[in-house]
Amino acid sequence: MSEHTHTVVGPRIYVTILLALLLGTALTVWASFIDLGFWNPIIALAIASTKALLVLLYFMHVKYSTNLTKLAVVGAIFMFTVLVSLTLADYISRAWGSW
Amino acid sequence: MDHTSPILWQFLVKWMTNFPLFPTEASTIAPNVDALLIFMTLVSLIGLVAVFVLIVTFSILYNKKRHPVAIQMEGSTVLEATWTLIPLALFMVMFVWGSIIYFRIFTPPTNALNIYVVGKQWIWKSEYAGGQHEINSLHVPTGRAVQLTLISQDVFHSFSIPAFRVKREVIPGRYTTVWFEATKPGTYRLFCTQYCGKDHSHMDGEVVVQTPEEYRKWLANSTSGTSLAQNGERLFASLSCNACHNARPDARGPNLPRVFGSKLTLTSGEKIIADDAYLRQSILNPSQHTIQGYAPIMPTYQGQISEEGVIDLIEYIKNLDSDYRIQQTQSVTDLPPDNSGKTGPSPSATGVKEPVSKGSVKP
Amino acid sequence: MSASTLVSLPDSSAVGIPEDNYISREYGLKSWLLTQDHKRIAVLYMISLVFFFLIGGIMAGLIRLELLTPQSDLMSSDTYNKVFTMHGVIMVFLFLVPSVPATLGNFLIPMMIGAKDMALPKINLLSWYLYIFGGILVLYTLVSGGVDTGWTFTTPLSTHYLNTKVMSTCMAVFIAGFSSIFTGLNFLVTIHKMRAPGMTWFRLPLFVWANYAAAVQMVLATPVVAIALVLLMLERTIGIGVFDPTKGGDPLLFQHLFWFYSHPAVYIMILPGMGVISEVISTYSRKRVFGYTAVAYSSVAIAVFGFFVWAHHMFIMGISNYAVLVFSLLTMLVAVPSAIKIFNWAFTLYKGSITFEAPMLYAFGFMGLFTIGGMTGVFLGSAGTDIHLTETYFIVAHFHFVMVGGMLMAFLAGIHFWWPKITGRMYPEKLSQMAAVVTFIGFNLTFFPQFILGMLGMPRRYASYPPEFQVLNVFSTAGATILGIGYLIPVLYLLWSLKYGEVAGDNPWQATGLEWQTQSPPLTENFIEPPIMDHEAYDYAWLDRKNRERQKGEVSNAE
Amino acid sequence: MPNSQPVAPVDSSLAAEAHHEHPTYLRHHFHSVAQQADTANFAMWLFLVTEVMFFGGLFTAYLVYRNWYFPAFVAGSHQLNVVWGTLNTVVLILSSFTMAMGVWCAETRRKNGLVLCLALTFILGLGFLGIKSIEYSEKIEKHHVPGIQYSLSSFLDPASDKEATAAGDKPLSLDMARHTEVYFSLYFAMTGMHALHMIVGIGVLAYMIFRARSGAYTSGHVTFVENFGLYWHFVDIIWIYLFALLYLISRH
Repeated sequence: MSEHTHTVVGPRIYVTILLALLLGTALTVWASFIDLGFWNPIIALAIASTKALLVLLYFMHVKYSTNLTKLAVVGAIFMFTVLVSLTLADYISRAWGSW
Repeated sequence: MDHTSPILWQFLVKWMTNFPLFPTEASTIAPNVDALLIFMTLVSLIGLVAVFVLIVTFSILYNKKRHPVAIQMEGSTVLEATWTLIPLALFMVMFVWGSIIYFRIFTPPTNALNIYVVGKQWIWKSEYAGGQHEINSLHVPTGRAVQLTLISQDVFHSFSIPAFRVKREVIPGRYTTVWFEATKPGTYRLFCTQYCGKDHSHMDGEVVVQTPEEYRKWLANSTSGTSLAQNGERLFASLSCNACHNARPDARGPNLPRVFGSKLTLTSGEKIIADDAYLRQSILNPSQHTIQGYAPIMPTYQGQISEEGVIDLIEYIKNLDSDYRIQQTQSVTDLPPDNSGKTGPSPSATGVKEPVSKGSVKP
Repeated sequence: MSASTLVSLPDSSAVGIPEDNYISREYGLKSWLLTQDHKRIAVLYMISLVFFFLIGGIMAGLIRLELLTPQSDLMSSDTYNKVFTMHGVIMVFLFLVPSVPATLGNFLIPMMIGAKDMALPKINLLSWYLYIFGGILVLYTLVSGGVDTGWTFTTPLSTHYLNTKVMSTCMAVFIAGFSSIFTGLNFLVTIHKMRAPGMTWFRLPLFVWANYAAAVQMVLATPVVAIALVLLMLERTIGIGVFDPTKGGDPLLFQHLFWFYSHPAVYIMILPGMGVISEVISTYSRKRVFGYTAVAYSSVAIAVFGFFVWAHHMFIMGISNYAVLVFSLLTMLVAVPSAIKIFNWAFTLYKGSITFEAPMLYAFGFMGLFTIGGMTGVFLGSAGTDIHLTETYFIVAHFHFVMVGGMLMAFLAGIHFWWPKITGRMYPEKLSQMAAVVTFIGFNLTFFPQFILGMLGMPRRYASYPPEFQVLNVFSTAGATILGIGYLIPVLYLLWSLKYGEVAGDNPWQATGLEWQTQSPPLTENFIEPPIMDHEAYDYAWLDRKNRERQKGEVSNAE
Repeated sequence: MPNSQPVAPVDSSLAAEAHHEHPTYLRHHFHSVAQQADTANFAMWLFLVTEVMFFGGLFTAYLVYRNWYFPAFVAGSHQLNVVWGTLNTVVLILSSFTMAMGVWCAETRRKNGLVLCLALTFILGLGFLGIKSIEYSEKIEKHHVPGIQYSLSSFLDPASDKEATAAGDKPLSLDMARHTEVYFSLYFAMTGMHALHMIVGIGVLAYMIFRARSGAYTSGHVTFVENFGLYWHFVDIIWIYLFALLYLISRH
């Protein structure tokens, strides 16, 4: 049981992340008004995920956390994926008709 | 002897000696399902016996009196592998076998005789192509694949015929299908097995299996005078469907004869087979099912037609000319040939190959 | 003193109950209702669980009485629907899900890992209050007219077609769900962060592993049913269309979300029971659990694979055939770890030194019944046979074999096993062995006929049924009577033992777990000095060494 | 009372406790402050895991119905105000930043800084809810709240509707228009659940400001502030996805 050494993340990183997040917001709003067809939702979700990742890693200190915390994060994302993908697997393959 | 026998004797004779332990097999699929069931039961028994024998033998050999000091051991990779792999292999056999049966039960043959069943709290209504309909009862012939197209008007129900080993959830808003071929004439139980509210336990009925001749007789005697297709034709006219679906060159809606069973391309580019489910959806949610080349202008009939009405319309559309129809009619005719069921707008269904307009509605 | 039949060691602490223990430390209602001691919370849970089990049991009795005759003569079908719904809701959400974790788990996990308490004592107490609040809502539902959705809350029946107390029941389940989340969360944190020095993962008792696996599922699965119930309640009150087919919603989505929780929930129920069985079998055969790592990993495997199989509850419900294939395959995979456990337990007996106290008898019962329950689960996981068997009494029999034959047997095994630790007193041994046998016989008579009924096609949740099913139903009802007696006997003699039972001593079974190495009943802080784990789990040689040393020490003290 | 090995005589255990540093906030069942902080941190993360699954159900529903009723979801999404949405995103990101700064202030024992940061977070949170309520009231006015009063006119006749005209919507057929209700059901369920989390968070913030002023979090025991920070950032992350899925994805 290793008790992690507490890393204090300073204002400089926070300000950088804040700016990155604001930039991301601007970017995603701008991108949403351009018709990229198939790519629109993917870009929107990719930018959202990048932003979420920044918040996770820096604001929420995951980057400086124990493996256990990282495991919890990965586990949550994994189970979320299972819920979404296996449910959608049913919905998508329903349209394939019978055997 | 029962007029003198004591109550207990009656109990033993009349009651205890005469109760079923295994359901009758009355469909072609039933022996297949039972074979798997018996296989699984045997495997379970072997497993159970193995566990039982292990527990009993070890309990006798190694009880404290006989074996006062336990011998410690860690485990055995070989044994672990044995009881991982053997069950796994058996389960895989069951999985494959079970899946094959599953797909057999839920994949109707193309020439199946179609019967519609509408479930509502708390009755079953079966509708036959010839316009016969009955409540909490289903008549089917032997030796003929029968497909049930099921839909619920309210909540989930489940249509179960234990003697046939088939069961299918009856869902609101969507057709589900199941098929079987009955083998033994007789009367069998029919249950709603999905809890559906107050009188769930009274939503049962009977399935009457008859020989083809008897069945033909029954059909002839129970006809209501108009077939589903004829009802559908009337509904088609009263809803003014023919304003658009009229086979004219400038028609705003697709031409309906031959549409059933054909492969359509939707506006989205998706290819789809026009089956019952598709027809139902395109009547109730037309904009999602628009065929390529047509504008999504069809209004929805959701809330305007009952499920029975939709069935009538579908049956009408099916009875307009189509390749599929020809196939089916040929095999249907040997069943109810004298029945008025085929007097819809396509009286010439037998073997007529020429397409379009023949059976379409005159404007 | 029954301990003398086990290991004849002089146990000087067995002369009386230690004066300072978690029960005697403080008196008064307030000291219990505001306690943050995990052991007292466990006792609170135990009392409330038994209460709800009793209510659920009465419902079960009513169901069996009604089914004695084919007609619905004892009660109307309306009443019957309410009775089986209340039976299901109470038993699943208020008894089975919290049963072993909240009582034995709460009591023992901190002790087994050598901690003074759960990591989050206040959350622990909160979870009990949430449970009670949920329970009160269920009771309110019960007295104000009941609810007849079935415990599965199938939409659109529950949203649009019933006028009973659906809202309060959903709210109750929602709240009880949070109680379960907090219990699971607390377990995970405790097991990760509170282990004593030297208590590595592979030195943990298998009971802890099993509860850990169950806790993972509680934490990950329960929120999904919570949101499903929120949507259901919104649909019922303001008519949002998420599950309503007339508005374009899909009622099957509710099934997906519901079973995403409710399938793992059966593992939440059974896994801790498996943990109990591991402890019991090891102790009474005086042998380390055969294949410790395999059993530990199989718990984790069940927890993980348990998440991928939920749609096997929907095989005939109109999900895609391809999804059926995938879920059927995964279901077969999840059956394997259970088989591994069964055989490992059986081989733990091999070359052991076996005694047959009541917990061991319950454990044997568990192994037999769970084997049947598990195998019939495979019948239902295989898509082809599922069509015939699902929604019939076969399902009812299957999950009662797992839940009652498995879980409840394990619960009783656990209660008997740790009763001396919890209360410091022994129960009458012969009586307890007899109760175990009665329970086993009654159980089989109750539920085995239901397999046949299911094969015959008798649908579940029927208040009246065709007359040809009566004989088997009579058997079942007769069995239920015996089963009821089998459950009543332990309640009586356990209560009796609270005052009149023999003093148990620290370690009446000579078990190896850390919880046995302190006094019974334990101190509020569990251990006088925080223990250090310097040996493997189930190390009986270590225990013998300790006993010899202590004997020596006593002899020299006496001199 | 002679016990087995792990139990040592009573007095030595007391002695062991005596030479431990023992801050008042260290609860009796932990060995050390670090263990306590670690435990609380992990518990918070697990709580967030449950929150992910809680919202996961909603996201699943959203994805299913978006696949089914794509045109309705596009038209529904056009009814949302991107300006308000963007503003709210910025507000929430700023509040996340002030919260992060608050955690830093607590860690570095800056009492006034902490109070300031928490107060800013509090105000920004309220601002978010204010903007959200403006958006909600627009929906209520246009009868876009699912239920009995639900109105389809914006979708059947986009010309009559400012937002729909601006987005260049074509009229939806009746059956598809009806499915916009599913979109708004999910919109309200998702943003409503999110707003509920915001309200809870703001409540806790008020309590924290009150406590922080007396220096409760700037004397070394920062667990509560850190954990609340995690919660607040998590709520931010949820919003980032909601913004993308509900407002932006069908904008072009």
